[in-house]
Amino acid sequence: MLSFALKRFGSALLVMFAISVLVFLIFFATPGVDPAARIAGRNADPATLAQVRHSFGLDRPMPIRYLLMMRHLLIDRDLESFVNRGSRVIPQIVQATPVTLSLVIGAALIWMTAGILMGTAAATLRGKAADPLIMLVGVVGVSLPAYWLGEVVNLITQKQLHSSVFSWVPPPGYVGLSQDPGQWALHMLFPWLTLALLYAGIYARLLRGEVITALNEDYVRTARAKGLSERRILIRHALRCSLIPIVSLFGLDFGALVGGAALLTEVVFGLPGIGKLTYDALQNLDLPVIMGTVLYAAFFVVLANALVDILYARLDPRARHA
Amino acid sequence: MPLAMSRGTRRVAFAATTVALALTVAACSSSDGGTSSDPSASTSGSGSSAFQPEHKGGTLKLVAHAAAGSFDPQVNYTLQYWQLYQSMYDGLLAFKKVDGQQSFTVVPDLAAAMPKVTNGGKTYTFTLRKGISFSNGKALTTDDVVASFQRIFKVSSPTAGTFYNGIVGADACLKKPASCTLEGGVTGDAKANTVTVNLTAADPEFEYKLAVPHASVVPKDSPAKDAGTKPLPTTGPYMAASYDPNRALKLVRNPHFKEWSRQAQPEGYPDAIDYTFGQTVESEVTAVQNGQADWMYDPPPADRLNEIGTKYASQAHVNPLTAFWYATLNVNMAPFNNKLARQAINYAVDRSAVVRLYGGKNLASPACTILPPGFPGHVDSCDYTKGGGKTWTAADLAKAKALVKKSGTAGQEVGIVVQDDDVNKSIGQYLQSLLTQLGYKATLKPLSGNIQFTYIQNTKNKVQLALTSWYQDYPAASDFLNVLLSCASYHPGSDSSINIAGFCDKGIDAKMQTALKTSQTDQAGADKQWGAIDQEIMAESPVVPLINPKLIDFTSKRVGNYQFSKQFYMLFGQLWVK
Amino acid sequence: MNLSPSVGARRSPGPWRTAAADLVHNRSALAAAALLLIVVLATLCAPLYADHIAHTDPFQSHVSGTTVVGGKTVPVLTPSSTGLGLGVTPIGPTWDPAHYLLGADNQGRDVMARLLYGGRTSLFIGVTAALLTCVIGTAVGVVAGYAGGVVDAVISRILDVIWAFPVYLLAICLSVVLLTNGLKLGPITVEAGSLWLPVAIIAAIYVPYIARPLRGQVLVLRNKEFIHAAIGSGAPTLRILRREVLPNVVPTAIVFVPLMTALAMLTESALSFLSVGVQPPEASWGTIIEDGLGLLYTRPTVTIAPGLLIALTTAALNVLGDGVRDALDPSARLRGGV
Amino acid sequence: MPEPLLDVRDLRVSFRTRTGAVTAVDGLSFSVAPGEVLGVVGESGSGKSVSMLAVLRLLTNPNVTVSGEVLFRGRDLLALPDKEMRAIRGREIAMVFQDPMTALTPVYTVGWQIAEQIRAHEQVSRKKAQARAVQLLSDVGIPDAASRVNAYPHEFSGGMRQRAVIAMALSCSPALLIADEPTTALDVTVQAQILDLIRELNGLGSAVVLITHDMGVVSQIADRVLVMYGGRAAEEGPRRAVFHGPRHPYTWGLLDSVPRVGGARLRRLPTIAGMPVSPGNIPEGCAFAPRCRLRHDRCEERPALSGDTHLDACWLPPDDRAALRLTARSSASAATDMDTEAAS
Repeated sequence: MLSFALKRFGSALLVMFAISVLVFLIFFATPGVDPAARIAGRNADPATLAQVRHSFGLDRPMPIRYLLMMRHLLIDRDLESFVNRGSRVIPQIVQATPVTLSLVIGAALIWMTAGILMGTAAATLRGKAADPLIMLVGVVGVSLPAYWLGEVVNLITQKQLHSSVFSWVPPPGYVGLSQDPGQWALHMLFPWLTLALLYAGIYARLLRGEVITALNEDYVRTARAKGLSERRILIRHALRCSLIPIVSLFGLDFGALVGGAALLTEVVFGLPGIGKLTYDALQNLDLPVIMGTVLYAAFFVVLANALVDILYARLDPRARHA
Repeated sequence: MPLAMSRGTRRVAFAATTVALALTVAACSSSDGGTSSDPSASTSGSGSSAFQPEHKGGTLKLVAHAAAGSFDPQVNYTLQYWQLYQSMYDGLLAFKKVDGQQSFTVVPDLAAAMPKVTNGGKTYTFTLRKGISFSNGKALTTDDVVASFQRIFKVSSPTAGTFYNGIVGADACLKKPASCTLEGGVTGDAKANTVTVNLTAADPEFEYKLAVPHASVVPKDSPAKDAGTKPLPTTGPYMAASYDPNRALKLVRNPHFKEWSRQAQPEGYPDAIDYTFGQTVESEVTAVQNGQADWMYDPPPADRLNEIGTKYASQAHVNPLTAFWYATLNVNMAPFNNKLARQAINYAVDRSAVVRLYGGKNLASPACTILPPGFPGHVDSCDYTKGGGKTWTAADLAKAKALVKKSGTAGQEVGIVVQDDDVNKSIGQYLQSLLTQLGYKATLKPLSGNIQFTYIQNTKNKVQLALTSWYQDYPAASDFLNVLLSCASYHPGSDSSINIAGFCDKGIDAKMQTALKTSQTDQAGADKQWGAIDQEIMAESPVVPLINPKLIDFTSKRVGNYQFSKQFYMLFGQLWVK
Repeated sequence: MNLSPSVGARRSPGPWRTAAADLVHNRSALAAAALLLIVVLATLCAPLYADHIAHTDPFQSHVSGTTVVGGKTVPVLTPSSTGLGLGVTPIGPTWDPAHYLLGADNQGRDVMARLLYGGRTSLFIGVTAALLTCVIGTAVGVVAGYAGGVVDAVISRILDVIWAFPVYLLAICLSVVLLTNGLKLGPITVEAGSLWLPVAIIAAIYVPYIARPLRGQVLVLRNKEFIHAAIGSGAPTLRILRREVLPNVVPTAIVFVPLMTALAMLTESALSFLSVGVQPPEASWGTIIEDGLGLLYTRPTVTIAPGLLIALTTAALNVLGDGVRDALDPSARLRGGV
Repeated sequence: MPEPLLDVRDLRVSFRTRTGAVTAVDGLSFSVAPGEVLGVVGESGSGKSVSMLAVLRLLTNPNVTVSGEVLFRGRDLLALPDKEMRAIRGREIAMVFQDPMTALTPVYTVGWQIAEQIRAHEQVSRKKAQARAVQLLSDVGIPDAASRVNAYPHEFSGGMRQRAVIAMALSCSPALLIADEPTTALDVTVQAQILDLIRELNGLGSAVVLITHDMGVVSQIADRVLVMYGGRAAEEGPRRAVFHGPRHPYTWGLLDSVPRVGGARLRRLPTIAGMPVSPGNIPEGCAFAPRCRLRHDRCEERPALSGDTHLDACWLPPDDRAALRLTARSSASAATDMDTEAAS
């Protein structure tokens, strides 16, 4: 068990190392991104340019530069942005995290609830008119471009119907939970719904398939032969087993979203979360921030993978001895 | 100075926006930008009107899509913060903080009077005002002034090597910033309360260089490196309470400020200024419309302009800028190493189309010369308009096609490099479409605003046609013609080669040198020479002037006393929110 | 005990035929296929529409152009004439196919014609990227699963790296760099503006989505008796792969194609929206949305129409994909995530 | 004959499929007396499992139609409201399925699942139900039941799992146990143990319906035997009568394919020629006719199940069946190996 955990940890480290090298190489290989000229200011004279280059260690060989950057990021934890000089990367990430967490946790609650309800309902109503109808909603949710949906939602709530139905909708942006919980929820409402709509469809469709499979399993027949109620069979037996693959998928999705995959939603709704931070950094080619956020994202994906394994064992006793 | 700011920069953060820096005393006081159609509802307060205490108080709320980086006044080189520094930091001299043309005038600020200039223009002696304190309570001394000059070099200020390299000892400081003393360059006399600056050669523009934020005076114990997000103590009416580039900047009153010169550093009206970052530009507009914010930094997006211009007309202030947007034609690469091909482009471009793409004729006007209208040296002339004339009226596509044919360059590939924000990209798409019409195989390459400007300068990237813009540093023709199109500003292989077209004509270069010399003695004569040089360069057609832009300030309903400094734009401290 | 007697009832007519029969009986899948066909045909007719109905070149700017609405000549882009006279508004939907049916974009181009041309690009990228992903993913998955050992370890780590990168971050990272330079991989050179660039980027980022499940399948197959038997009989590896392994994994790979196409189309549009996808003057539904966003408040049609088309097409692809999956390999599952 | 516990009359089960309706059980009638063991035999697809599922109304597929009467203690189960039906399932009639590997929900402990059944029918505390589960597990011969009760199904071997399933079936002391091929998936040694267990249970007073395709199993345990073919009863009678004087050619085939206990094992077993009939195309007449070596014109007509205590559905003359059986056997051994009986 310990050796397994160590191996797992080792491979996670390797993955993160590879990602950091990849990001570093990608961005230093691009012409026009030499940060020296941008840091020094436009039309700076050569002496100043050289001075900046030296003070940022940009005149050192690439491996040294990589090591320096990683040291500042991980050991000294004082890596600074190339664009917003003096703005440290780690506090930026720390600040952006609650925004992303607010978005993702709220949306996840909505989409898991909706997904489970829709999926289970469709599975049990199989053969009736409601099933294809629910699944159509699911397919539409999966097929909508996230950013487009966000923009249209903004258009409707901020302009078309802002003077009538949606006059209570605040302008896009973020208000801290500790600052004003009511405003927080109000600001997050449409981002939550938008993100949740996209994922609810995926989960509803997946769960429907799983529940239908489960309902045809022998153990469901056993449960029925035991004289259990249909409700209990559905929830305690069929759904309980169907949730295992769903939960593992959820872990991966959640990890990726916390890591910044909700980028489009954050950008469209002006939420200063990890995704937006990364996106802005990419727009600015602000390598230190890109490095920080990408590693942070990769960390969450790797972490989510590990947590999913543990959770899997919790949920499925068969996996415990694997 | 290129201003990397354009209308419609939605979703694109321009953290490295540079500043339009104007340096002049009286050279430009005659005209106000040529375009008289200023529909702005601003009331012009020429000169320094008296402080009106009934409007004092309140919190001014500003919004911007993104912050502008380091808050160190000696490092930051962006319009966004220079605009704020007006009412925060002071140098020995300052631009007059007033509305209109007067704002180009330099007046004494921390210095009690304009300097005594001796030694053939090489020695400047300043006497400090008494009783000025930093916001941390410490009194300002000559030591602070001397340390601040040294600090310009210690923090590798962007202009250290271009503005302040004429100070004695600057060479050593540029080479070894850490041990910079400016020995013999800047010396203070605490007893006499004077500071003396020695230059290696006379510099008629030196006074203006002392009036920009890089020459701000900060406490002598300020860190010898970029202060970044930890704002330094101020001398002006406001100081920074907190700064987080991802969230907000909060300015509050400097408790130690007492107005010493109304024209150099007037008392501010609002008690606090909250500057928040990170909203989308669309929601900035909404916020200002709803009164949740008082002013937005970013240009409003195209689809909100009409609304702003009609429903909110009284809250919009439009001011012309002495700047131009232009396309560069690489004279060292096919097809634009052919003069006829270059001229064809100048004939073909429909400036009125570009004006429309920029937001309509009230936001920009067609350009046909390098020097903007109303600028020293500008002469109405246009070689490339249909049917001839002094100003541009219509494109001549037939002539352009004939020229392309004559040049034999039809069918060649042309890459167009533009910034990837809405306005630049749409102008780029127009140019691409136009070049295709002319018979070229045109491709468009939109790049992030942050790298496009360095990318197009470097000859290694083989850019044939680039879209860019230039905003005045100071209203002297040399700032456009000499900086943008002289042999000296062409550095092959460097990211810093502002002569993007790679245009280098020995004859014209010599004429520019003559004009520069003339300007030391005869400004009017020099301007005439510059006008001729402009026309001569346009005949060679290395660049395609497109438009002269205007700036919109969109303020909330409650804001009063809008004043626009030609130097640093809207004056925050003078706005009324009560 | 099989509760569905129909399975035992017919002699098995071969998996492919059964699958085809299942699919033909799946009404929603058929409807989706029909819808896709209509979309494809419509986009193929783009030049016909542009040349013979709208009489316009959708790749040519008409900033100063005029058109006819209700018999009157009007400018395509109208500068505001009220108040301060700020801003320019393109013509809105005229519902006249000959004159800007759905209005114009900010360059004065016919939105309807651009939608048809853009659909070609979007479909092209979606389909080629999906095919490329599935082919590469299958190859990688089969090689890793079958070879095992060091090869598997190396491939799996590389897949892990791509997998651990949130999709859009990786795509944007690659795009930012490749759009500046183009791509040079040995003999292959892709110009910066080429459509193959988004295709390559999308294909690359989704390879693990295909390779991982297929590798798992091959790992299971590898321990099956018939593979052992084939190895034991001294059959060459390539033949075993072709004759024994591939036929077992190809159905799964095929199941992924329509679903992957939907995913690729959504990704393409998202990248174009972030202006790191298809580059002008090429149009895709994503770039039309991006162009339209600047007009969202005045001319929302420019944004809404392509978005609806994307939603419609990807929904049809998803339904069709579900049908194919039910018919071929009900257990196949593609990692979702938008 | 005592009042039957279960009386099934004219049971019909049909499936709607894409190619039309398929009849899986076609007019089946049989009865089970209290305390009796009824062995139901037949090849896969003969409708034996489906009919038992129909009895318990466990066919939930919406495409299934069930008709006829299933009288349990005089009440028609097919007409019972769901709630009352649930009270019968597990409490009055318990069922054990073929594959113990999949019959238990994998995510709950064995004890939990047994307790769940107890608590579904009786008002007992969780603790008491758990204690009962331990007792039941040890009753069915699971060693160290007190700790095994907390084990998950996958931690049990196949035989243990089947014991656990049986323990669960016994938890409410049902009057009738339907065991659907309870030993098929198990090792031979384990099979015997499970059969012993069923026999013990029968000793305690429960009636048992044992579904199997293995005549050997039936011969060991059944009181009466029902032979099914093509969804119909082919022969029914007391065990001794069926084994010693089988009347239906299909029963002959089944009996001949059983290795005699103690006999030589290596000899190739005789098989029944032809494919088992599939429910989709059962002939109008005698279902077995296509495979019957003794078929004649009369077989075009459907034979009724007739007789006194030993019934059969065959048009052959009732008297000289034994002789006919010998004829059929000799021709069968001449036949080359056809497909052996498909595994169920």
